[in-house]
Amino acid sequence: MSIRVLFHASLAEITGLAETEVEAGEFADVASIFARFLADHPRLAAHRDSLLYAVNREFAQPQTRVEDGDEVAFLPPVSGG
Amino acid sequence: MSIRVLFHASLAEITGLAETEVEAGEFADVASIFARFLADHPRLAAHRDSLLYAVNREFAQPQTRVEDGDEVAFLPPVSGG
Amino acid sequence: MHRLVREAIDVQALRKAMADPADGAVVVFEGVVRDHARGKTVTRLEYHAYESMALKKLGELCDEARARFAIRDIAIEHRLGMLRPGECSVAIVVASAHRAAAFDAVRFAIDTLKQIVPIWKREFYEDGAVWIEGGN
Amino acid sequence: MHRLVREAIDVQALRKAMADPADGAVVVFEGVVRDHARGKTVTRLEYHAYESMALKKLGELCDEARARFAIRDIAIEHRLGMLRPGECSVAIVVASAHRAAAFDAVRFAIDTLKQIVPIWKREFYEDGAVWIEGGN
Repeated sequence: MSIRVLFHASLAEITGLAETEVEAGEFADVASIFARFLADHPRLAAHRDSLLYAVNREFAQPQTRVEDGDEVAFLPPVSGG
Repeated sequence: MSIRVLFHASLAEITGLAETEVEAGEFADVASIFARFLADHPRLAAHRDSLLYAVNREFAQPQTRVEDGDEVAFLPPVSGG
Repeated sequence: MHRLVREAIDVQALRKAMADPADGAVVVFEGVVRDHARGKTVTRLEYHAYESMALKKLGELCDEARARFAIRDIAIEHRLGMLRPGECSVAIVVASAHRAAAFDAVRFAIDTLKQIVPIWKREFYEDGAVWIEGGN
Repeated sequence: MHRLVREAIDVQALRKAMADPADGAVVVFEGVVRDHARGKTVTRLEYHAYESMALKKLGELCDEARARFAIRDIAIEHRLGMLRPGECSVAIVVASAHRAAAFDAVRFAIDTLKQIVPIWKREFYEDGAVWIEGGN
Protein backbone atom coordinates (compact mmCIF):
# COMPACT_ATOMS: atom_id res chain seq x y z
CA MET A 1 0.00 0.00 0.00
CA SER A 2 2.52 2.60 -1.13
CA ILE A 3 3.08 5.38 -3.65
CA ARG A 4 6.48 5.79 -5.24
CA VAL A 5 7.73 9.41 -5.14
CA LEU A 6 10.47 10.75 -7.40
CA PHE A 7 12.38 14.05 -7.30
CA HIS A 8 14.43 15.06 -10.31
CA ALA A 9 17.38 17.36 -10.98
CA SER A 10 17.48 20.38 -8.60
CA LEU A 11 14.56 18.99 -6.56
CA ALA A 12 16.55 15.82 -5.82
CA GLU A 13 19.38 18.00 -4.56
CA ILE A 14 17.10 19.99 -2.27
CA THR A 15 15.40 16.97 -0.77
CA GLY A 16 18.46 14.74 -0.81
CA LEU A 17 16.10 12.13 -2.25
CA ALA A 18 15.84 10.91 -5.82
CA GLU A 19 13.29 8.26 -4.97
CA THR A 20 11.23 7.33 -1.89
CA GLU A 21 7.82 5.99 -0.92
CA VAL A 22 4.83 7.22 1.05
CA GLU A 23 1.90 5.31 2.49
CA ALA A 24 -0.92 5.29 -0.05
CA GLY A 25 -3.78 5.71 2.41
CA GLU A 26 -2.44 8.95 3.87
CA PHE A 27 -2.49 11.02 0.66
CA ALA A 28 -5.44 11.84 -1.54
CA ASP A 29 -3.76 13.88 -4.27
CA VAL A 30 -0.45 15.14 -5.63
CA ALA A 31 -0.65 18.38 -3.61
CA SER A 32 -0.88 16.52 -0.31
CA ILE A 33 2.28 14.58 -1.11
CA PHE A 34 4.08 17.78 -2.02
CA ALA A 35 2.93 19.39 1.25
CA ARG A 36 4.36 16.47 3.18
CA PHE A 37 7.87 16.97 1.66
CA LEU A 38 7.62 20.76 1.84
CA ALA A 39 7.30 20.45 5.63
CA ASP A 40 10.63 18.62 5.81
CA HIS A 41 12.36 20.63 3.04
CA PRO A 42 11.25 24.29 3.18
CA ARG A 43 13.56 25.20 0.26
CA LEU A 44 11.04 23.42 -1.99
CA ALA A 45 8.75 26.44 -1.51
CA ALA A 46 10.80 28.52 -3.93
CA HIS A 47 10.08 25.93 -6.65
CA ARG A 48 6.36 25.58 -5.98
CA ASP A 49 5.24 28.02 -8.69
CA SER A 50 7.39 26.57 -11.44
CA LEU A 51 7.42 22.84 -10.81
CA LEU A 52 5.71 20.21 -12.89
CA TYR A 53 3.90 17.14 -11.60
CA ALA A 54 3.65 13.70 -13.16
CA VAL A 55 1.59 10.69 -12.15
CA ASN A 56 2.52 7.40 -13.79
CA ARG A 57 4.75 9.15 -16.36
CA GLU A 58 2.03 11.58 -17.48
CA PHE A 59 1.83 15.27 -16.62
CA ALA A 60 -0.64 15.90 -13.79
CA GLN A 61 -2.09 18.68 -11.64
CA PRO A 62 -1.82 19.29 -7.90
CA GLN A 63 -5.39 18.05 -7.52
CA THR A 64 -4.78 14.82 -9.47
CA ARG A 65 -5.89 11.88 -7.28
CA VAL A 66 -3.34 9.25 -6.32
CA GLU A 67 -3.68 5.64 -5.18
CA ASP A 68 -1.70 2.59 -4.20
CA GLY A 69 0.92 1.66 -6.78
CA ASP A 70 1.11 5.09 -8.42
CA GLU A 71 4.40 6.75 -9.32
CA VAL A 72 4.36 10.47 -8.51
CA ALA A 73 7.20 12.65 -9.78
CA PHE A 74 8.14 16.25 -9.01
CA LEU A 75 9.95 17.91 -11.91
CA PRO A 76 11.62 21.27 -12.42
CA PRO A 77 10.90 22.99 -15.76
CA VAL A 78 12.67 20.85 -18.33
CA SER A 79 15.91 21.97 -20.01
CA GLY A 80 16.92 19.16 -22.35
CA GLY A 81 17.87 19.42 -25.98
CA MET B 1 36.02 40.85 -81.58
CA SER B 2 33.67 38.11 -80.43
CA ILE B 3 31.00 37.26 -77.90
CA ARG B 4 30.93 33.81 -76.36
CA VAL B 5 27.44 32.26 -76.43
CA LEU B 6 26.38 29.37 -74.16
CA PHE B 7 23.28 27.19 -74.23
CA HIS B 8 22.50 25.01 -71.24
CA ALA B 9 20.48 21.86 -70.59
CA SER B 10 17.44 21.54 -72.89
CA LEU B 11 18.54 24.59 -74.93
CA ALA B 12 21.84 22.89 -75.74
CA GLU B 13 19.90 19.88 -76.99
CA ILE B 14 17.67 22.03 -79.21
CA THR B 15 20.49 24.00 -80.77
CA GLY B 16 22.98 21.14 -80.79
CA LEU B 17 25.39 23.71 -79.38
CA ALA B 18 26.67 24.03 -75.83
CA GLU B 19 29.06 26.83 -76.71
CA THR B 20 29.74 28.99 -79.73
CA GLU B 21 30.75 32.53 -80.69
CA VAL B 22 29.22 35.43 -82.58
CA GLU B 23 30.81 38.56 -84.01
CA ALA B 24 30.66 41.30 -81.41
CA GLY B 25 29.94 44.15 -83.82
CA GLU B 26 26.81 42.54 -85.23
CA PHE B 27 24.80 42.35 -82.00
CA ALA B 28 23.77 45.21 -79.74
CA ASP B 29 21.94 43.31 -77.03
CA VAL B 30 21.01 39.87 -75.69
CA ALA B 31 17.74 39.83 -77.63
CA SER B 32 19.50 40.27 -80.97
CA ILE B 33 21.73 37.28 -80.25
CA PHE B 34 18.71 35.17 -79.31
CA ALA B 35 16.94 36.24 -82.52
CA ARG B 36 19.94 35.07 -84.54
CA PHE B 37 19.80 31.53 -83.06
CA LEU B 38 15.99 31.44 -83.17
CA ALA B 39 16.21 31.85 -86.93
CA ASP B 40 18.31 28.69 -87.19
CA HIS B 41 16.52 26.76 -84.43
CA PRO B 42 12.79 27.54 -84.50
CA ARG B 43 12.14 25.11 -81.61
CA LEU B 44 13.70 27.76 -79.35
CA ALA B 45 10.50 29.79 -79.75
CA ALA B 46 8.66 27.51 -77.32
CA HIS B 47 11.20 28.43 -74.63
CA ARG B 48 11.22 32.17 -75.24
CA ASP B 49 8.74 33.04 -72.48
CA SER B 50 10.43 31.00 -69.78
CA LEU B 51 14.13 31.30 -70.48
CA LEU B 52 16.65 33.22 -68.43
CA TYR B 53 19.53 35.29 -69.76
CA ALA B 54 22.96 35.83 -68.25
CA VAL B 55 25.76 38.16 -69.28
CA ASN B 56 29.14 37.51 -67.71
CA ARG B 57 27.64 35.11 -65.14
CA GLU B 58 25.00 37.56 -63.93
CA PHE B 59 21.28 37.46 -64.74
CA ALA B 60 20.40 39.89 -67.50
CA GLN B 61 17.46 41.13 -69.59
CA PRO B 62 16.79 40.85 -73.33
CA GLN B 63 17.71 44.52 -73.66
CA THR B 64 21.01 44.17 -71.79
CA ARG B 65 23.81 45.57 -74.00
CA VAL B 66 26.64 43.27 -75.05
CA GLU B 67 30.17 43.95 -76.24
CA ASP B 68 33.36 42.27 -77.30
CA GLY B 69 34.58 39.70 -74.79
CA ASP B 70 31.22 39.19 -73.11
CA GLU B 71 29.87 35.76 -72.24
CA VAL B 72 26.15 35.48 -72.97
CA ALA B 73 24.24 32.44 -71.70
CA PHE B 74 20.72 31.20 -72.41
CA LEU B 75 19.31 29.20 -69.52
CA PRO B 76 16.11 27.24 -68.98
CA PRO B 77 14.39 27.76 -65.59
CA VAL B 78 16.75 26.13 -63.10
CA SER B 79 15.94 22.80 -61.45
CA GLY B 80 18.89 22.02 -59.19
CA GLY B 81 18.81 20.99 -55.56
CA MET C 1 13.00 5.40 -33.39
CA HIS C 2 13.81 7.24 -30.18
CA ARG C 3 16.53 6.48 -27.68
CA LEU C 4 18.35 7.84 -24.65
CA VAL C 5 22.04 7.00 -24.89
CA ARG C 6 25.06 7.38 -22.62
CA GLU C 7 27.72 7.03 -25.33
CA ALA C 8 28.46 9.56 -28.11
CA ILE C 9 25.59 9.95 -30.59
CA ASP C 10 26.53 8.60 -34.02
CA VAL C 11 24.58 11.01 -36.21
CA GLN C 12 25.80 9.44 -39.42
CA ALA C 13 24.60 5.98 -38.33
CA LEU C 14 21.24 7.43 -37.32
CA ARG C 15 20.92 9.10 -40.71
CA LYS C 16 21.98 5.96 -42.63
CA ALA C 17 19.42 3.89 -40.75
CA MET C 18 16.75 6.24 -42.14
CA ALA C 19 17.77 5.90 -45.81
CA ASP C 20 14.94 5.00 -48.18
CA PRO C 21 14.81 5.53 -51.96
CA ALA C 22 11.38 7.17 -51.66
CA ASP C 23 12.89 10.08 -49.71
CA GLY C 24 13.70 13.34 -51.46
CA ALA C 25 14.80 15.28 -48.38
CA VAL C 26 16.56 14.55 -45.13
CA VAL C 27 16.85 17.24 -42.45
CA VAL C 28 19.11 16.73 -39.45
CA PHE C 29 19.24 18.82 -36.29
CA GLU C 30 22.14 18.45 -33.88
CA GLY C 31 22.20 20.16 -30.52
CA VAL C 32 25.80 20.79 -29.53
CA VAL C 33 27.28 21.65 -26.14
CA ARG C 34 28.46 25.28 -26.30
CA ASP C 35 31.61 26.37 -24.53
CA HIS C 36 29.88 29.53 -23.28
CA ALA C 37 26.52 30.15 -21.62
CA ARG C 38 25.14 32.92 -19.41
CA GLY C 39 28.39 34.83 -19.87
CA LYS C 40 30.50 32.03 -18.42
CA THR C 41 32.86 29.41 -19.76
CA VAL C 42 31.16 26.00 -19.72
CA THR C 43 33.60 23.20 -18.92
CA ARG C 44 31.10 20.31 -18.95
CA LEU C 45 27.38 19.71 -19.25
CA GLU C 46 25.48 16.92 -17.50
CA TYR C 47 22.13 15.67 -18.80
CA HIS C 48 19.76 13.84 -16.48
CA ALA C 49 16.41 12.34 -17.49
CA TYR C 50 13.33 10.88 -15.85
CA GLU C 51 14.06 8.07 -18.23
CA SER C 52 10.81 6.10 -18.33
CA MET C 53 8.72 9.25 -18.82
CA ALA C 54 11.22 10.83 -21.24
CA LEU C 55 11.04 7.75 -23.48
CA LYS C 56 7.25 7.85 -23.34
CA LYS C 57 7.17 11.55 -24.24
CA LEU C 58 9.75 11.13 -27.04
CA GLY C 59 7.62 8.33 -28.48
CA GLU C 60 4.48 10.48 -28.34
CA LEU C 61 6.41 13.36 -29.91
CA CYS C 62 7.54 11.14 -32.82
CA ASP C 63 3.98 9.84 -33.29
CA GLU C 64 2.64 13.39 -33.34
CA ALA C 65 5.29 14.51 -35.86
CA ARG C 66 4.37 11.60 -38.16
CA ALA C 67 0.66 12.46 -37.82
CA ARG C 68 0.98 16.23 -38.33
CA PHE C 69 3.56 16.41 -41.11
CA ALA C 70 3.88 14.60 -44.45
CA ILE C 71 7.07 12.82 -43.46
CA ARG C 72 8.12 9.21 -43.92
CA ASP C 73 9.92 8.81 -40.61
CA ILE C 74 11.61 10.55 -37.69
CA ALA C 75 14.38 9.42 -35.35
CA ILE C 76 15.55 11.09 -32.13
CA GLU C 77 18.51 10.31 -29.90
CA HIS C 78 19.22 12.27 -26.71
CA ARG C 79 22.41 11.77 -24.79
CA LEU C 80 22.57 11.54 -20.98
CA GLY C 81 25.49 11.83 -18.57
CA MET C 82 28.51 14.12 -18.75
CA LEU C 83 29.36 15.89 -22.02
CA ARG C 84 32.16 18.20 -23.10
CA PRO C 85 31.78 21.32 -25.27
CA GLY C 86 31.47 20.40 -28.93
CA GLU C 87 29.74 17.08 -28.22
CA CYS C 88 26.27 16.33 -29.57
CA SER C 89 23.52 16.32 -26.94
CA VAL C 90 20.58 15.54 -29.21
CA ALA C 91 20.14 14.48 -32.82
CA ILE C 92 16.87 14.52 -34.78
CA VAL C 93 16.62 13.10 -38.30
CA VAL C 94 13.53 13.43 -40.49
CA ALA C 95 13.16 11.88 -43.94
CA SER C 96 10.37 12.83 -46.32
CA ALA C 97 9.45 13.02 -49.98
CA HIS C 98 9.47 16.85 -49.93
CA ARG C 99 11.58 19.23 -47.88
CA ALA C 100 9.00 21.59 -46.34
CA ALA C 101 7.47 18.84 -44.21
CA ALA C 102 10.91 17.67 -43.09
CA PHE C 103 11.92 21.17 -41.95
CA ASP C 104 8.60 21.68 -40.16
CA ALA C 105 8.78 18.30 -38.43
CA VAL C 106 12.36 18.71 -37.18
CA ARG C 107 11.59 22.15 -35.84
CA PHE C 108 8.41 20.91 -34.16
CA ALA C 109 10.34 18.00 -32.65
CA ILE C 110 13.15 20.04 -31.09
CA ASP C 111 10.80 22.81 -29.91
CA THR C 112 8.45 20.27 -28.32
CA LEU C 113 11.30 18.23 -26.85
CA LYS C 114 12.58 21.33 -25.09
CA GLN C 115 9.13 22.02 -23.67
CA ILE C 116 7.78 18.66 -22.55
CA VAL C 117 10.40 15.91 -22.39
CA PRO C 118 11.65 15.47 -18.78
CA ILE C 119 15.36 15.96 -19.31
CA TRP C 120 17.49 18.52 -17.46
CA LYS C 121 20.95 19.87 -17.93
CA ARG C 122 23.45 20.97 -15.32
CA GLU C 123 26.09 23.42 -16.49
CA PHE C 124 29.55 23.14 -14.96
CA TYR C 125 31.67 26.30 -14.88
CA GLU C 126 35.17 26.84 -13.55
CA ASP C 127 33.64 27.96 -10.24
CA GLY C 128 30.64 25.69 -9.74
CA ALA C 129 27.61 24.07 -11.34
CA VAL C 130 23.97 25.04 -11.84
CA TRP C 131 20.90 23.05 -12.83
CA ILE C 132 19.22 24.86 -15.71
CA GLU C 133 15.44 25.14 -15.42
CA GLY C 134 13.37 25.92 -18.47
CA GLY C 135 14.51 25.86 -22.05
CA ASN C 136 14.56 28.20 -24.97
CA MET D 1 32.47 26.98 -48.32
CA HIS D 2 30.64 26.04 -51.52
CA ARG D 3 31.58 23.45 -54.10
CA LEU D 4 30.34 21.56 -57.11
CA VAL D 5 31.50 17.95 -56.95
CA ARG D 6 31.34 14.94 -59.26
CA GLU D 7 31.97 12.29 -56.62
CA ALA D 8 29.60 11.28 -53.79
CA ILE D 9 29.00 14.08 -51.26
CA ASP D 10 30.50 13.19 -47.86
CA VAL D 11 27.94 14.90 -45.61
CA GLN D 12 29.69 13.77 -42.44
CA ALA D 13 33.01 15.28 -43.56
CA LEU D 14 31.26 18.52 -44.50
CA ARG D 15 29.62 18.64 -41.08
CA LYS D 16 32.87 17.84 -39.22
CA ALA D 17 34.69 20.60 -41.10
CA MET D 18 32.12 23.01 -39.63
CA ALA D 19 32.64 21.97 -35.98
CA ASP D 20 33.31 24.83 -33.56
CA PRO D 21 32.83 24.83 -29.77
CA ALA D 22 30.89 28.12 -29.97
CA ASP D 23 28.10 26.39 -31.90
CA GLY D 24 24.96 25.26 -30.11
CA ALA D 25 23.07 24.05 -33.18
CA VAL D 26 23.88 22.41 -36.48
CA VAL D 27 21.18 21.93 -39.12
CA VAL D 28 21.84 19.77 -42.17
CA PHE D 29 19.72 19.50 -45.31
CA GLU D 30 20.29 16.69 -47.77
CA GLY D 31 18.53 16.54 -51.09
CA VAL D 32 18.20 12.92 -52.13
CA VAL D 33 17.39 11.42 -55.54
CA ARG D 34 13.90 9.93 -55.32
CA ASP D 35 13.06 6.71 -57.11
CA HIS D 36 9.74 8.16 -58.26
CA ALA D 37 8.77 11.49 -59.84
CA ARG D 38 5.86 12.64 -61.97
CA GLY D 39 4.25 9.23 -61.54
CA LYS D 40 7.19 7.40 -63.09
CA THR D 41 10.04 5.26 -61.83
CA VAL D 42 13.28 7.25 -61.91
CA THR D 43 16.26 5.10 -62.79
CA ARG D 44 18.93 7.84 -62.79
CA LEU D 45 19.21 11.59 -62.44
CA GLU D 46 21.78 13.77 -64.19
CA TYR D 47 22.76 17.19 -62.86
CA HIS D 48 24.31 19.74 -65.19
CA ALA D 49 25.53 23.19 -64.15
CA TYR D 50 26.67 26.41 -65.77
CA GLU D 51 29.59 25.91 -63.45
CA SER D 52 31.26 29.32 -63.32
CA MET D 53 27.95 31.10 -62.74
CA ALA D 54 26.66 28.44 -60.35
CA LEU D 55 29.75 28.85 -58.16
CA LYS D 56 29.31 32.64 -58.22
CA LYS D 57 25.64 32.35 -57.25
CA LEU D 58 26.34 29.79 -54.53
CA GLY D 59 28.96 32.14 -53.08
CA GLU D 60 26.54 35.07 -53.13
CA LEU D 61 23.87 32.88 -51.55
CA CYS D 62 26.24 31.90 -48.70
CA ASP D 63 27.22 35.54 -48.18
CA GLU D 64 23.58 36.57 -48.04
CA ALA D 65 22.74 33.80 -45.56
CA ARG D 66 25.60 34.93 -43.29
CA ALA D 67 24.40 38.55 -43.55
CA ARG D 68 20.69 37.89 -42.98
CA PHE D 69 20.80 35.26 -40.23
CA ALA D 70 22.70 35.05 -36.94
CA ILE D 71 24.74 32.05 -38.01
CA ARG D 72 28.43 31.31 -37.64
CA ASP D 73 28.93 29.60 -40.98
CA ILE D 74 27.30 27.82 -43.91
CA ALA D 75 28.62 25.21 -46.33
CA ILE D 76 27.00 23.94 -49.53
CA GLU D 77 27.99 21.11 -51.83
CA HIS D 78 26.04 20.26 -54.98
CA ARG D 79 26.76 17.16 -56.97
CA LEU D 80 26.94 17.07 -60.77
CA GLY D 81 26.87 14.17 -63.23
CA MET D 82 24.88 10.97 -63.06
CA LEU D 83 23.24 9.91 -59.78
CA ARG D 84 21.22 6.89 -58.71
CA PRO D 85 18.10 6.97 -56.48
CA GLY D 86 19.08 7.32 -52.83
CA GLU D 87 22.21 9.35 -53.58
CA CYS D 88 22.68 12.83 -52.18
CA SER D 89 22.39 15.62 -54.77
CA VAL D 90 22.97 18.59 -52.46
CA ALA D 91 24.04 19.06 -48.85
CA ILE D 92 23.75 22.27 -46.85
CA VAL D 93 25.22 22.59 -43.35
CA VAL D 94 24.66 25.61 -41.09
CA ALA D 95 26.23 26.05 -37.66
CA SER D 96 25.08 28.71 -35.20
CA ALA D 97 24.86 29.54 -31.52
CA HIS D 98 21.07 29.17 -31.50
CA ARG D 99 18.84 26.91 -33.54
CA ALA D 100 16.24 29.28 -35.00
CA ALA D 101 18.79 31.10 -37.17
CA ALA D 102 20.25 27.79 -38.36
CA PHE D 103 16.83 26.48 -39.47
CA ASP D 104 16.00 29.78 -41.18
CA ALA D 105 19.33 29.92 -42.97
CA VAL D 106 19.22 26.35 -44.28
CA ARG D 107 15.70 26.83 -45.55
CA PHE D 108 16.63 30.13 -47.18
CA ALA D 109 19.66 28.49 -48.78
CA ILE D 110 17.85 25.54 -50.36
CA ASP D 111 14.85 27.65 -51.44
CA THR D 112 17.15 30.25 -53.03
CA LEU D 113 19.41 27.61 -54.60
CA LYS D 114 16.38 26.08 -56.32
CA GLN D 115 15.37 29.49 -57.66
CA ILE D 116 18.58 31.14 -58.83
CA VAL D 117 21.55 28.78 -59.09
CA PRO D 118 22.02 27.64 -62.72
CA ILE D 119 21.87 23.89 -62.24
CA TRP D 120 19.48 21.57 -64.07
CA LYS D 121 18.45 17.99 -63.63
CA ARG D 122 17.53 15.45 -66.24
CA GLU D 123 15.33 12.58 -65.09
CA PHE D 124 15.89 9.19 -66.69
CA TYR D 125 12.95 6.79 -66.75
CA GLU D 126 12.65 3.29 -68.12
CA ASP D 127 11.33 4.75 -71.37
CA GLY D 128 13.32 7.94 -71.86
CA ALA D 129 14.71 11.08 -70.27
CA VAL D 130 13.44 14.61 -69.68
CA TRP D 131 15.17 17.85 -68.68
CA ILE D 132 13.28 19.30 -65.73
CA GLU D 133 12.66 23.03 -65.96
CA GLY D 134 11.75 25.01 -62.86
CA GLY D 135 12.00 23.84 -59.31
CA ASN D 136 9.73 23.50 -56.37
